[in-house]
Amino acid sequence: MNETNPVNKDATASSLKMLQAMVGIGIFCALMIVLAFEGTMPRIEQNKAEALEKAIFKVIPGMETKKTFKLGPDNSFVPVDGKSKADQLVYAGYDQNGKLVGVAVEASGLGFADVLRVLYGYDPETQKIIGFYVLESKETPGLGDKIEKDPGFQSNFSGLDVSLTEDQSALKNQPVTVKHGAKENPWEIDGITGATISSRAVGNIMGTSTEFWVPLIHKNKETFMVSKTEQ
Amino acid sequence: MGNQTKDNKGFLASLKDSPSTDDFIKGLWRENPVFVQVLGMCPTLAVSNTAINAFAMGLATTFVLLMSNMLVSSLRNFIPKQVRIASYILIIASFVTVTDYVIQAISIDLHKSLGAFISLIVVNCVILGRAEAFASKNTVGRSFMDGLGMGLGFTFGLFCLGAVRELLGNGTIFGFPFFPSNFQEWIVMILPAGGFFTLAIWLLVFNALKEKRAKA
Amino acid sequence: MGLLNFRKSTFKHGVHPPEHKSETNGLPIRQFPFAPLIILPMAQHIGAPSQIVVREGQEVARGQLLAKAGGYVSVPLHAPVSGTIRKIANVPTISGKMSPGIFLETFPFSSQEVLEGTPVDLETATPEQILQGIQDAGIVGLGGAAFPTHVKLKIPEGKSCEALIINGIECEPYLTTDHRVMLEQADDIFMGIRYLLKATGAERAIIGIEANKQDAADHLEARIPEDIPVTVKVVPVKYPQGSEKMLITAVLGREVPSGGLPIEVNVVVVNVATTAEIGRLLPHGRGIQERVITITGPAVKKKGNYLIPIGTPLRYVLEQVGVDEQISEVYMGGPMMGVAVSNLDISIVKGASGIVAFTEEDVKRPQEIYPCIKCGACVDACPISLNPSKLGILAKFEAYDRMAEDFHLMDCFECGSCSYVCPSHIPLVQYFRLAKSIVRKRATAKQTAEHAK
Amino acid sequence: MLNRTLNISTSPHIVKGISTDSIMQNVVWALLPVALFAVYTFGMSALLVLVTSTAACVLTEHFMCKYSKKKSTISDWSAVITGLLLGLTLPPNFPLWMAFSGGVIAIALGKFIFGGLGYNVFNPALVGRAVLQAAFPVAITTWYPAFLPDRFFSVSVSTFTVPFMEPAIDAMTGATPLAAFKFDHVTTSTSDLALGLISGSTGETCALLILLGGLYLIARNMMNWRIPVAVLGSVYVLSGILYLINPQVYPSPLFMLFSGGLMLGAVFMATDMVASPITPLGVVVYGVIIGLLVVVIRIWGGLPEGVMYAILLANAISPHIDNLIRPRVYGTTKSLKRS
Amino acid sequence: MKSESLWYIFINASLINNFVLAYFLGICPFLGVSGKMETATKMGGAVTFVMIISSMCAYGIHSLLIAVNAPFLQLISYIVVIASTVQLVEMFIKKMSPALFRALGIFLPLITTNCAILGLALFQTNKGYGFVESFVYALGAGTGFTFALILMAGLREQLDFAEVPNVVKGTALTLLIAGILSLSFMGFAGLGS
Ligand SMILES: Cc1cc2nc3c(=O)[nH]c(=O)nc-3n(C[C@H](O)[C@H](O)[C@H](O)COP(=O)(O)O)c2cc1C
Ligand SMILES: Cc1cc2nc3c(=O)[nH]c(=O)nc-3n(C[C@H](O)[C@H](O)[C@H](O)COP(=O)(O)O)c2cc1C
Ligand SMILES: Cc1cc2nc3c(=O)[nH]c(=O)nc-3n(C[C@H](O)[C@H](O)[C@H](O)COP(=O)(O)O)c2cc1C
Ligand SMILES: Cc1cc2nc3c(=O)[nH]c(=O)nc-3n(C[C@H](O)[C@H](O)[C@H](O)CO)c2cc1C
Ligand code: SF4
Ligand code: SF4
Ligand code: SF4
Ligand code: SF4
Ligand code: FES
Repeated sequence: MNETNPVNKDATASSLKMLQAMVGIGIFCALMIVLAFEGTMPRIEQNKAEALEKAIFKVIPGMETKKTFKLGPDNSFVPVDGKSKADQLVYAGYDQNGKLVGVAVEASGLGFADVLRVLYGYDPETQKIIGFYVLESKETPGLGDKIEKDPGFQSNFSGLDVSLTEDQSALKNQPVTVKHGAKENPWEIDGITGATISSRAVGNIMGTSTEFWVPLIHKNKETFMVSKTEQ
Repeated sequence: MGNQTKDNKGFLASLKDSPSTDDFIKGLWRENPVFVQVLGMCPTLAVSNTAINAFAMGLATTFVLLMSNMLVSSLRNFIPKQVRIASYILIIASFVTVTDYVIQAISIDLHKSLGAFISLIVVNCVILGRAEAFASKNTVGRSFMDGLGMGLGFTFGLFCLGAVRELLGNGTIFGFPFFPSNFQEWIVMILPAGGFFTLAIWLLVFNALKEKRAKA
Repeated sequence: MGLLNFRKSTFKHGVHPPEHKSETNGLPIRQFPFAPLIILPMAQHIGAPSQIVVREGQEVARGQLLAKAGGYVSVPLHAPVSGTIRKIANVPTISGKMSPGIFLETFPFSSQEVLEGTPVDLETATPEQILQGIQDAGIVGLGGAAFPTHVKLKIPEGKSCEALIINGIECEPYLTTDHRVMLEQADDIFMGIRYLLKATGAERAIIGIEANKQDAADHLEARIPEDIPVTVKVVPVKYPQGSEKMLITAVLGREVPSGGLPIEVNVVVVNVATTAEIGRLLPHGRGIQERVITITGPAVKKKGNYLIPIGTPLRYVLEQVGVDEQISEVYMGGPMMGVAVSNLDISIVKGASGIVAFTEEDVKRPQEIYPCIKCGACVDACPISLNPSKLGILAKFEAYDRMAEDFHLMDCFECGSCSYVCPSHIPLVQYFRLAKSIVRKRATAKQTAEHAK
Repeated sequence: MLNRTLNISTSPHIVKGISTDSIMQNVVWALLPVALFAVYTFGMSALLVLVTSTAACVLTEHFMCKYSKKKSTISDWSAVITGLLLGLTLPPNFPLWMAFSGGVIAIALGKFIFGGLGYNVFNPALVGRAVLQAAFPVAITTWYPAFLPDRFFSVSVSTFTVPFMEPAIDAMTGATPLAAFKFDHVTTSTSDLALGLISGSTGETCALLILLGGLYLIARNMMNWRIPVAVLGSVYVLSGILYLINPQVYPSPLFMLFSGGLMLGAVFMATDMVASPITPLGVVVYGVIIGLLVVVIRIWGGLPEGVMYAILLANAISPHIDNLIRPRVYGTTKSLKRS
Repeated sequence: MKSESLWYIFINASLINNFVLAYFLGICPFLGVSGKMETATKMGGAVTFVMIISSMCAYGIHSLLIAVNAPFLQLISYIVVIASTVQLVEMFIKKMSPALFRALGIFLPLITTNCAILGLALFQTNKGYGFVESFVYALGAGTGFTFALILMAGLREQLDFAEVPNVVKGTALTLLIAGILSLSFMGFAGLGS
């Protein structure tokens, strides 16, 4: 930015001095960063874990402990310790007796403004969605963000029907959002007036995601049940 | 670039230099980075949708500004001219990284709502600008006062925006309801357009005041 | 209207002001009385003023040379009446400037016979001799510009003239001068064309006439002599078709290049009245003494087409025809291009094709000027396809150089169509005249500065 | 008698009869039938919205001029048009304080900051509506049913909302044809649309009256016919192509033409000459851009309606259209490019 | 679950979440060089160009940092690598095409520490985009930036000749127009969903 500055006395500084300065500053900065990183990391990890825990707890009411699974290549689930980002993960939640209360699944899709990321809990026992939480959304505050805040809308997800067909390969009815006040069937989501687009987007995300995951989880119900809990 | 004169003054002054209140005061008002210099606009607008975000962002920036100003000024005789910008960026980036981690350690939620804008403090022209225009030529004490003044001035500017936007756009201030419960929020204010409008209107107010004073 | 004219050739854009021609177009040309005092400014044409060759107190006969040409781009002036030179002094002109001039007192009971000069023989004369004859006759463009005709007719080295266009358009509202000339002076016109063809070497002549003068077109068409290649072309009515650029486009479909003259597309344009004058004067070697002028407008009582001696004071003219008490504006020329007269002491000049007088009532010009609302009416009107709206805004902010560089200011030929249509009543062409003069001034200033280096 | 001092004008000495204020007045006349029908359809509430927005615009214009020590420009009638058009694009049950705010914003933000009449680069009425839509998205998409039996004697419960307070949600709401199509895939019959037997913004419902007003202005040479033709034509053609491809998914072109704010927008708002290009070809390009954006936003966008956004975006593009599309100047070989 | 097509990434970065009008990134150049069409176009081109280069660098660095498990170096290495790459590219262009250099030249150094560039790198990392996605994202962001800049320049050039009241003239006017443009761009919301 300042090429135009007149060269002044220290312009004659030797390359050695420049190198010294850069290396010196570099080392100092590196030290500082590493220190800060090491110092804060445990706390940050804990914060993140808590946040995830909190979210999973929101979608699987009654959960005490959880265990992370990843979808293997042969459509079966294997327990993991939950580090790798690339894997498709689900979280099984258990009550204090170690009984499976639900499986939390992450899903995403396009909302009104940008990508919506949500987490929902599925109970293989009752074949219902038992909880819903918005992880990330840029929907309009006061309008589209009612999908996270509106209790009426949230209540759609305590017992949304996702039961399977006889042969257990597909959903009987995909969840779908309908106009506010027009909900008639247990698999329908009652929309929000003034935020039709966001609530429809949630419906779409839920529909697509459950269509994929619910038959899989249901099939592997046993895997989740027999698993010993984490921690 | 006017630097030359400043440089000389700074050099002379630095002999008998002591931190002065003016170094501090000027950033708050006369040379306010937001309203007068109109610098660092991106973070100003992006995180000013609520007062708390604005405040947090302001403090984070102030911290980085303060630290980098001090470090730069204490190393000012050690850094050769040719590599000064590179070193400043390095220094600023390090402090920003540190700040980023500290905020994450304090609250993940706050970090989430400030988003990538914490990292973007690196390119905030105010910081590099102060390092270049002030800290590199003045004592640690004066640079501290300058950094503090500019930082708080920046925070004040952000807060002015954030408070208006939150108040009108959400009916709250620092998250606490301010209006009766059936107040109709002006949602546009928390949308990006509202950021542009609010800053423009603050600038209008300043312009009008200036014009009035010029006439009087 | 637009649909009907679809196939007829004309130029792009233009406007249709109310014509008001019926009030005078049926009235034959009548001789106007001689004023007791004739005032003749020397600067009544474009170019150098004529140089006076008579003395105060001298008696002159009608048609006698009073002043000789002041250079190549200049013409002589002949006595419009027999009389005595009263005074040689400065006289006012329409531009407001003073010009050297002659006060000529008319002999009250003279027969006003015209002196004969040396005829220019059509058969034997060379083109140069014809041009000289035209200059000697004091002929300038009677279409309004008053540019010395012999200069225009001189074909530059390396160029050739293919077509001669005789301008019988008369697109200005109210004026019927050319209309009457075509109806009453057909023989003179054809004689003039003979001279012009010979002088320019043109292969053919085309008489362009607007459709509202169909009678004149028919009249001329029926009388075209066998021996000359003349055609009559009737074009739709539209202002400013009479301007030479537009007329050339309307008649031949050619466009005169920006900044160029008609000869670049091998054409020369001469007004019908000028042509008739050439045809009438040259065979007798006479000089021009009078011209046909339409005197009309709502404030005029005895409207008509009159043959008026050059130099007749305007005040005398108006007194003779009688005007309304409430007269408030008088134009020399038509209401679209004519110049408003501030002082009735000026006199009729060769370039005056009409006198139009309005009362306050008739003017009713709106006072309020609104900002440009970008309605585009001016864009649709401008025959040069400029953007008067943009030019007007730039002029308002005095960005004159930008007007010339980016928006073709210098191509504007000041027809006024844009001002005429503008609903916001922005004085567009007035702005442009000013802007053009400033741009020209700056250019010359720059040139002299460069020369000085 | 010839001693009167003569008035000196510069040529041309005559002008065509049309003047800017008379154009503006005539637009108001052309809008009146639309407004009257709106009052007939929606009753008292609609009347109040129209009066409020118009009053807000006129008052704002007056006081803004006063503040900047200029002569008041309300006599040019343009503020009346802005207010009337703003009112016509709002729902009939819109709270009056919001309509008033919209009028103030339209004039202050949409017109005054640019220098007043003739200088605004966006359509002021739509700037007002855009801010309202972003500020109060719920209120502006709460629709009132048409032809309520007691509409002339009672008003919607939200009309008289206390300023700055949230409106009560009306028990009776109607859905607009566009929303019905977008979300529930229900199409409304074209004749109902054309005659205005539907719910929607105050002034958008009767397409025929809007067209009539437009034809009147075109006949009086006060409106550029190319703009509505280009907008409506391009919408018709584009949606027609889509409809031919798949009539199950895409709405019919006639439905597209007659629904939502398209007719009002194309005839009265895209035609605001101040914020549109000036050359004949430029204006057609502008119209086609609007048409294209309307189709894209309605069919692939998140919102059911996009006329307002399409016009505002096209307004922003029009300086470029004027820059790029310039007629060839007489006697030059190519159209002049910017230096 | 992958839900973003390349097309959506492009539309999202350019129109729906335009960097300037929705994310407030690159406001300084937006305010600074939008006064004249000519500079605006060049600046837009230069920003797009730098965005694409930076985005590709950032992708590489990110992969590397993951591999060596040093996430804390992300910010520093982004800014240093982007700045030096742009410098290298600048020298390269200077050698290869002086004409292009003259067109972009003065803008490149200004852009290097511009927040839109760094923001792009950070966002693409946060969103976990792959190489091709990053490229399209950068292209979209650059196109959107250029589009906004050009629109603004056209409007401002026109308003140079308008009777803008004195108090409004300058930055305030530009910001108000930006606000209206931002509102107009909201029409693109939900496009492609
Ligand atoms: C500024 C603004 C923000 C909006 N934000 C959202 C949003 O976040 N979510 C949404 O579904 N619709 C949003 N909308 C769209 C409208 O509210 C849309 O008309 C509404 O979704 C239609 O729903 P309705 O038929 O229930 O009125 C927004 C509109 C505007 C103008
Ligand atoms: C706007 C405009 C309108 C004109 N209209 C006429 C006209 O109607 N008749 C005419 O003879 N000359 C008209 N002229 C002048 C012609 O361009 C041209 O100078 C004239 O026809 C040449 O003939 P002259 O030199 O014999 O007068 C007009 C010029 C301009 C600029
Ligand atoms: C000229 C005009 C332009 C409009 N532009 C828009 C627009 O851009 N977006 C919008 O949501 N509504 C707009 N409206 C209102 C719509 O017509 C209304 O929203 C439409 O009937 C669809 O309603 P919905 O958004 O509830 O589905 C406009 C109305 C008019 C008269
Ligand atoms: C055909 C026509 C359409 C108009 N449309 C609008 C409009 O949509 N919005 C508006 O605010 N003014 C409109 N006006 C009025 C006027 O042009 C407007 O107030 C200016 O934009 C203010 O500078 C219109 C005027 C005419 C003649
Ligand atoms: S403007 Fe006048 S002089 Fe020129 S052509 Fe028309 S009537 Fe004749
Ligand atoms: S006066 Fe000039 S700009 Fe106006 S219409 Fe005539 S040629 Fe065009
Ligand atoms: S006619 Fe007048 S108001 Fe219309 S565009 Fe031209 S200058 Fe502007
Ligand atoms: S870095 Fe450059 S563009 Fe950004 S604020 Fe500073 S001067 Fe403006
Ligand atoms: S460009 Fe973003 S802070 Fe300057």
